[in-house]
Formats: sequence, C-alpha cells, structure tokens
Amino acid sequence: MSVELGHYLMVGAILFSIGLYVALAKRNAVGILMGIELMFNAVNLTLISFSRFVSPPTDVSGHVFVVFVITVAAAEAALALALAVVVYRNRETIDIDRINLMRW
Amino acid sequence: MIFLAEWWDLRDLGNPVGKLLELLGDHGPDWLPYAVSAIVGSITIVVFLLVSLLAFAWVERRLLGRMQARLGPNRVGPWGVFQSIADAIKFVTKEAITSRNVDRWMFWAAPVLVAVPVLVVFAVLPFGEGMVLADLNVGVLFVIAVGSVTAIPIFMAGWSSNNKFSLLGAMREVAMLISYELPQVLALLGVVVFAGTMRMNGIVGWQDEHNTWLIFLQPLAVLIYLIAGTVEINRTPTDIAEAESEIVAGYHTEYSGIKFGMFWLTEYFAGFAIAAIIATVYLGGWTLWGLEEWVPGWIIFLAKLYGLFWLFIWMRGTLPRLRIDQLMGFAWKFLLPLALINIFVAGLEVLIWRENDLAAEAVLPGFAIANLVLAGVLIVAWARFLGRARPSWRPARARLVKELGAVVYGQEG
Amino acid sequence: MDDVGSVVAFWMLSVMTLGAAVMVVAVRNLIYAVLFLILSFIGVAGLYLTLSADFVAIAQVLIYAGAVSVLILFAVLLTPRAARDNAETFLQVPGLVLATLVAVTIGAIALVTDWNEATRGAFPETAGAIGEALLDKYVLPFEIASVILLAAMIGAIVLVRED
Amino acid sequence: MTMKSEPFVVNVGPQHPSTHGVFRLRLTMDGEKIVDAEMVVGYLHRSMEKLAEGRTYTQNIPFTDRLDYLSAMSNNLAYCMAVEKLAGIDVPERGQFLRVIMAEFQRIANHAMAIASFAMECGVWFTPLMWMFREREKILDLFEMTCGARLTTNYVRIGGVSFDIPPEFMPAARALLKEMPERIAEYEALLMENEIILARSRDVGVLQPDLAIASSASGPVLRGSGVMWDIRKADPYAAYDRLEFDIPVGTCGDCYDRFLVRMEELRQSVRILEQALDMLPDGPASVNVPLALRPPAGEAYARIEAPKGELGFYLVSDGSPHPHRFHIRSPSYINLTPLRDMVVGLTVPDAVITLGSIDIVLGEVDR
Repeated sequence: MSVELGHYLMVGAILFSIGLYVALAKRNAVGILMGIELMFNAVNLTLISFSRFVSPPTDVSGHVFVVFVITVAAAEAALALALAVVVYRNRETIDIDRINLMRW
Repeated sequence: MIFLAEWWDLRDLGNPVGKLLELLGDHGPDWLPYAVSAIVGSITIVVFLLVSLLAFAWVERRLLGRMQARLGPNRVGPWGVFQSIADAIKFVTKEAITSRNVDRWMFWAAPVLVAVPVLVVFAVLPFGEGMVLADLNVGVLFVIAVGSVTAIPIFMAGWSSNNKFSLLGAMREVAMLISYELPQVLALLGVVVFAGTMRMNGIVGWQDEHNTWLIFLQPLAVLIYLIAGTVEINRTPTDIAEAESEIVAGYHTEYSGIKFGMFWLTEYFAGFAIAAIIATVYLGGWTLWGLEEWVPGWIIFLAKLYGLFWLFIWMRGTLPRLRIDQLMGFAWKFLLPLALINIFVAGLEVLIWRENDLAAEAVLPGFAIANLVLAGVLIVAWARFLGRARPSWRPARARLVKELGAVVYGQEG
Repeated sequence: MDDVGSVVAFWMLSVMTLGAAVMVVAVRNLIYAVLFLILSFIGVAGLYLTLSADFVAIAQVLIYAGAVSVLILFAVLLTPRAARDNAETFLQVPGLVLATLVAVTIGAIALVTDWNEATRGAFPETAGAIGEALLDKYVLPFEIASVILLAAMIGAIVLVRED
Repeated sequence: MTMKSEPFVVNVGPQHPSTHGVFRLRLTMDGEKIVDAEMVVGYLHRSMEKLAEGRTYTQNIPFTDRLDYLSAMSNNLAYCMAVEKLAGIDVPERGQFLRVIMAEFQRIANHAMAIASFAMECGVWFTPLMWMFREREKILDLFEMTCGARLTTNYVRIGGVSFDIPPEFMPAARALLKEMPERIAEYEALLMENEIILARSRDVGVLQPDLAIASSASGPVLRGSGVMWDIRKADPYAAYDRLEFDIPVGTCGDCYDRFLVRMEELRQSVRILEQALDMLPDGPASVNVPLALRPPAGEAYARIEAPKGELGFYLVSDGSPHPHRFHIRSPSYINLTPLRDMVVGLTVPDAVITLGSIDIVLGEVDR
C-alpha cells in the first residue's frame, strides 16, 4: 500500500467541506471564523501536495503560495476577531442570528 | 577529530547507539533502526532531563540558601542531596485534588500536555557532534514554534480550574508568551543571518569554523533572548503568571500532588531548554576552541547549559517582579525596537562581508567590537528616549528634618 | 511514497486531522471546539511534514497553533456573555447538504482527473529555496503581504481601542 | 466607541499570601482598574479591650504583647506609660533609658520585617527577608538574654522594666550596632537602586499630605507623605528629649517614599541607640508598684511613636484594680483608613504593594 496524490486531495476535500459546514451553520461568529480557518488549511494542504507530486522538483511556488495564504489568514483572523469583539461591545452578543440589523 | 570511533568510545555517545543500529539494520527489518534510534534517543533525553532536574532542584535550593544567608536543605542524606528525591516521593504520594466544578478532561489533560512541547525542543538540540535526535534543517524555527505552543496547555489549566486567579494567571501567561515571541524570533534571526543556516548543528559548526561564538557578534541579541527566555520559563523577574503576592499561584492554583508536580517539573525543563538553546546558538554548543578534542563534547555542552541555568537561579535570588503592563511594555517598547535595529545591523554587516568577499578573520573582530559598542549605546540611548531616567528633582533618599509641623511635598520641596 | 513509515504516518495524521475537525463541529462547548481546532492544525502540520514541506509545517505550527488559535481563545474569552454552546443556526441542514455536495464534487474531480504526476523525490531543503523565491521571483507579493499585515494590525488596533 | 464591560469583584483575602494575616480586601474591578475597594476587618478579633476590663492593670501587659506581635516592646511601653500617667508613678532614669533602648531595637526589628515584606510584595524571592531576619535574629537574641522571651516580651512593667540588662547585653548590643550601618548599606544596595522596585513602587499608592492628616495616619505612612511629625519630638516621652536624631520625611507620598522613610529610620534608630547606650545611667531600673495597683479615679491617654505610627492607650479608672475602660488607638488600623483612596485607579499588583507599604499587623488592626 502506498500513499498517492489522491489520498491527500481527498483529505483536503473532506477538511474543506467540514470547514464549509462550520462556516455556514455555526451560530457563534468565532465559530464561523474557525470554519474559515479550516478551509484555509484544506486549501494549503492541497497546494502543498500538488507541489510535492506535480510540479518540477526545483519549483517551490506551491510552498510560497502557502506562506502567503498563512500570512493573509493571520491578518484576516486578527481583523475578524477584532470585529467580533467590537460587535460584542455594541450588541453584547456575537450570535449571527441576532446580528441582523443593518445599522445600530 | 582524534576520536577512535570505536563503539565503546563514550566521548561520543552516538558511537554505541550507532553500533547497535548497525547490528539491527543487518539482521532486522529496515524500519527497525529508525524506531530503535527514536526510542533510545527519547529515553536518553528524558533520563538526562530527570537527572538534571533532581540535581538542580537541590542545587538551586542550596545556592539560593547561600545567597540568602541560610543553609538550604541539609537533612536528607549528606548535605541534603536526597532532598529532591524526597520531594519527588512527596509529589507522587500526595492527593491530587480535583475540585468539583472543574472541567475534568481539560483539568487532567493540561498537566500532561504542558510537558510535551518542552521535551520536544530537546530533539533538535545537539548534545555533541552527531548526538542529535532530529537534525532538522529548520531547527531554529522549530524551537520557536514549539515554544509558542506551550501557551495552549497553560490556558487549558487556567480555564479548566474554574477559578478567577487561575484564569487571570493563564491569560497573563498567554499574553506574555505571545508578546515575547517576537523579540525572541528577531534575536534568533540575527544568528541565522550570520550563520546562514537554521540547522542547529550548522550553527554550532559555523561558530567552530570561525573560531568565535555568536555571543560576541550578537551581544544585544543574547541579552534580548535571555530576557525573553526568562519570560517564557516564568521565573522570578517575570513570574507574573504565578505571582504569589497577587494571584496566589496563577494557573496552577487549583493543582496539587503530582499534577502540580508536572507544572513544577515543566518549569525546570523549560529552564534547561532555554539554557540549552542559548548554549547551542550563542555559546558554541559542544565546542570549546579545540577542547572538544580531549573532553567529550556533551560534557562541554552540559557545562554551558548548567552555567546558564545558574544565571537563572541568580536572577531568581536577586530581582523583584515586574507588573504585567510594565512587562508587556518592555517587550513592545524596548526589546522589539532594539531587536529590529540589531537584525538590521546584522544584515548590513553580513552584506558588507559577503559582497566584498572579505576574510572572516579580518572582519569578524571588527563586527564584534562594533556590535558591542552599538549594544551599549543603543540600550542607554533607548532607555533615555523612553524617559527611564530618574527625575532630577527627586531625592534618592528620604530627607532628614529636625523641626516639626511643616509639610514638604511635591516637586520643589 | 510507499515505505511503511510514510503510510502509517499519513493515515494516523489524516485520522487525527479529520477527526479533530469533526469534533470541532460536534462538541457543544466553544472552548473545546477551539482546542480541537488546534489539534486539527497540528495534524495538518504533520501532513505537511510527510510531504517533505518542513518550513511550511513549522510555520503552520507557529502561526496557526501558536498565534491564530490563541487569538481565537482571546476572542472567546473577551465575549463573556455570548453563547458558548457552539450551536447551529437554521442553516444546519442546507449547510450539511452543501458541504456534502462540495466534498463529493471535489473528491470526484480529484480522483477522476489525470494530474500528470511527475515522478520525483522529496525536496532536499525548502527553507532556503522559499527564502530565495520570496525575495526574488515573488518579491512584489511579499511586499504586498507585508502591507496587508500592517493594515490588518492597524485596523485591529483601531477597531478595538477604547477612546 | 464606548467600552461596555461589567465590573467584577476580586476578593484579596481573607486567605491570601499578601494580606499579612486574615484581612479581606474586596476590590471591584473594571477590567484591570480598581474602581472601589472595601476593607473587611475583624477576622482576628479577640475582644482585647473588653477582656482587659476584667483584669488588673499588671495582668493586662501581656495582652499588649499580642497586639502588634512584631513590636511587643513598644506596645508594653505605651500601655505602661498610660498606667503610670493614671497612677502618677515616676520611672527612674535607668528605666527610661532601657525603655528607649528596647523600643529602638524593636523599631529596627519591625522595620526590617516591614521593608522585607514590602520587597516580597514586589516579588523578590525571599532574599531581603532572609537578610533582614539575620539582624532581626540578633535583636531577638538581645531580648531573650534580657527577659527570656523573643516575641511576646512582656518586658516593660508599670514603674520601670521587669529586669535590668545582664552583663553580656552591652557587648552584644555594641557589636550589633557596629555592623548595622554596613548591613543597612547592603539592603540599600540590594533594594533602593533596583530598577524594578523603582518602576513598581514610584508614583504608586500616592497619599496626599492633606488626606494623610485628615485620616489621622501616623508613622512612616504620614512621614512618607512629607509631613514632619514624630511623637518622639513632638511629645517626648521616656528619654527621647535627651537624644539627638533626625526625622526622615518623603517627598511624594508614594510607596517608594514610605520605603525610603523606613530605610532611613533604621539609620536613625542606630544613631539613637548608640547615644542611649553611651548615656545609660546607673541606678535602679524600676520602682516597686503594688501588684493590685489601684490608680485614683480618672482618665489618661499616653502615646508613643511605635514603629508603625502613633500607638496610644486610653484608660479610665474608677479606683478599682481593673481599668474601667481600656481603649487602644492602634496605628495599623488607622493607617488603613486612607487605603481606599490610595488604591482606586490602580491595578491589583499595585494595590498589593500599597497594602504592603502601609505595613499592617492584623493583631493590631482587629485587637
């Protein structure tokens, strides 16, 4: 038995869909952010496995791309969590169900 | 090397293990040597840590006793050397209380998990030439990454205890770890810039090759790393996460028995880890300007490690504790700018060196002197800039008066 | 990749990653969810290692497990009166259906497509190569990323600052 | 954008490492800032004032040992002075000097403890405490060789002192005084220029002089705020009017100033002791006083500058062998009054330091 590209892609696909479900269905804003992070990870895993199995050996573009994704994800996480805290301060909740006003 | 490299030559402990692996590789399946080397290496590291712990739990108390004009433990065995064993027995036999409203799973998992990252750090540290469990080519980054994960078990301990003081302590610890990670990374980056590699053995080899230690080339970085490391291991000048005068015992307030013992032990292990990293990265690891040909490298390394740990004990015996906001401010306002300047200067120097193809013997002493001077000037100047100088109007001692009734208060006094 | 070690490592890490991700969905306590998320991140880092992407794996541990997760924990603790029960909204069923469809689609594409795999070994060392690529070929995105980080930092500070 | 955060209550004590006993400080916090502080005392209440009304004047002296158990000599002295004032007893000159000697040694011992525990609140890991205990031990040895007890001395008696000093007292005391300046210099080197202590205690827990006077604070807390006041000079008792010494005062009224004042008082105490040992006259150390002393009906208040501040005893006699009313004006308790104003706006670590710089002993607060 050996491990091939397909295995990694399947893991990535499942991880992505779990993240998608979390992002779509969770009520807590922080929970949604967690789903987005899971999706980022799935994408990164896919990129790295392509880089390992498909691209020519000297090319690290996949890795570089992942580094960029991680960077942007960190920035996004900081901003999103700051937003969550601000929303909480104004509304005393971060339940998506109850953040339904267009203005406050 | 004049090593005979016979399997019984203990100057390199890798020799007997190598012989064992050779035998296994000849006669067993091909994965067996990997598994055996991993297990043997891990057990060696854990045994080394436990022995060091037992020794230093006693040494620290004796040394602190000397610093504090008292004797220290002296009842169990000659000079009290078996005190740590008695303590260990006490930790194991005491009741490990679990309060009713704690979060059971996390409360039990935290003391176990907290030791893991610290143990893993030792996997990439070379105890001697070739005596390294996993010579990762991103060793420096690995050390930092693993160090940053320690925040999680500590948070788990504080949160699951269901105690205000525990939670406060845990939040302080996490905030501290995050803040001090930055100066720590930047301090180590200076080394990477000079050595051109993140492999621990490579850094040691670079220092050996150029007959210098990076402490001379990066004095400011050593200081920054030492301070950041002290914060990470949570010892006295920076032990605000368990400041007993404020928040009782911080994140391990609710722990007792062997569960508390795990936190206590991890603190020591983390101290050894920071000392070992400094010894490897800044003090030439297992090399000592040729002495390693005669003395086993691992003894040199351990001597440096224990010497640095002694420094932590000394600090503990001397310094008071900072307030949390002062400590955070120190990281962001003081260490971070200095670390940035340091890394800039290091980059500039390496650029000059490489671009002009200068001989190492010619430039490195110059760099060393320049960096030392720069470090001194920067520290003083930046402290002045931040206004840390004493207000000139304020007397350094209490004023002495003879008459009564009046009030001396305020600036002009 | 057919030596025993890689295969065992892959399966263990996959199960750990996906199991932890499922637990993120399943557990009722938000703090537990964050901790399982961290476990999942670490599993992904392990998978990177099996793909001989050591630099990225370490960066994953450093940034995701060490920094982003701590940010999430802080966010959870800074919103003390919000629900901590990790419950779902009314979109639970549609979300489940959509997620399943996406999984099936991507999985099918992944398996059906001929990816034109090159027969090649592992990278000898990625850190140096990534460094050179970042400062040479990808220097413009690198600079932009730094600007994004700066903007995010300033934005977060401005948002949360009390005045 | 407004910050909506709910205040929460942190209980420092009754069982807490930094409360010096059983004392409870209810801090209402808004985030890190203290918005209100409530002091809850009484966990150590022993009903001393009531108990004293059922005992004779002499029997009450051991009670005073248990007030501020770190400076028993001073407490004995203040109580005996009140009784002597009530009964009109004159103490011989040698007794007066012995009282001064013991009181000043007690001040050094108490301030050593106060400075050390203040440093402990700042987070020093026992080193100053152990160093200062070294000298405190020697002082307690002196007490032991004089009266047999180390902490609860019961030494000062109505009409004088219980025993004259033994012959080995003088050389030991002189040897101690000889090394004290060097030791004090050591403490100063360890603590006074320490950057962290400066950062922690300067401009923290500021007590304005007018508030200090209004809340009738006394001792180093008052002098730290820059008020020149010392009962040893203002209302000299025992032999203080014949001794020369200075009063240290602070400039800003913060924790660091109180620490500096105590540090300097160590030096001044050494100075007083050297003079007192030189001037110690011969003669009887005490006059005979009947055990069941019956002072004439009336009232008396006597006060001394105890190490912690003004310690006063107010006695009312109805002519019987028992005091009709026995009231203690204890410095620790009254110095606690401005604590709320000092800690509001600070953080918990600062509050702990402020409490440490006031130097309370709960035996005296609760009585």
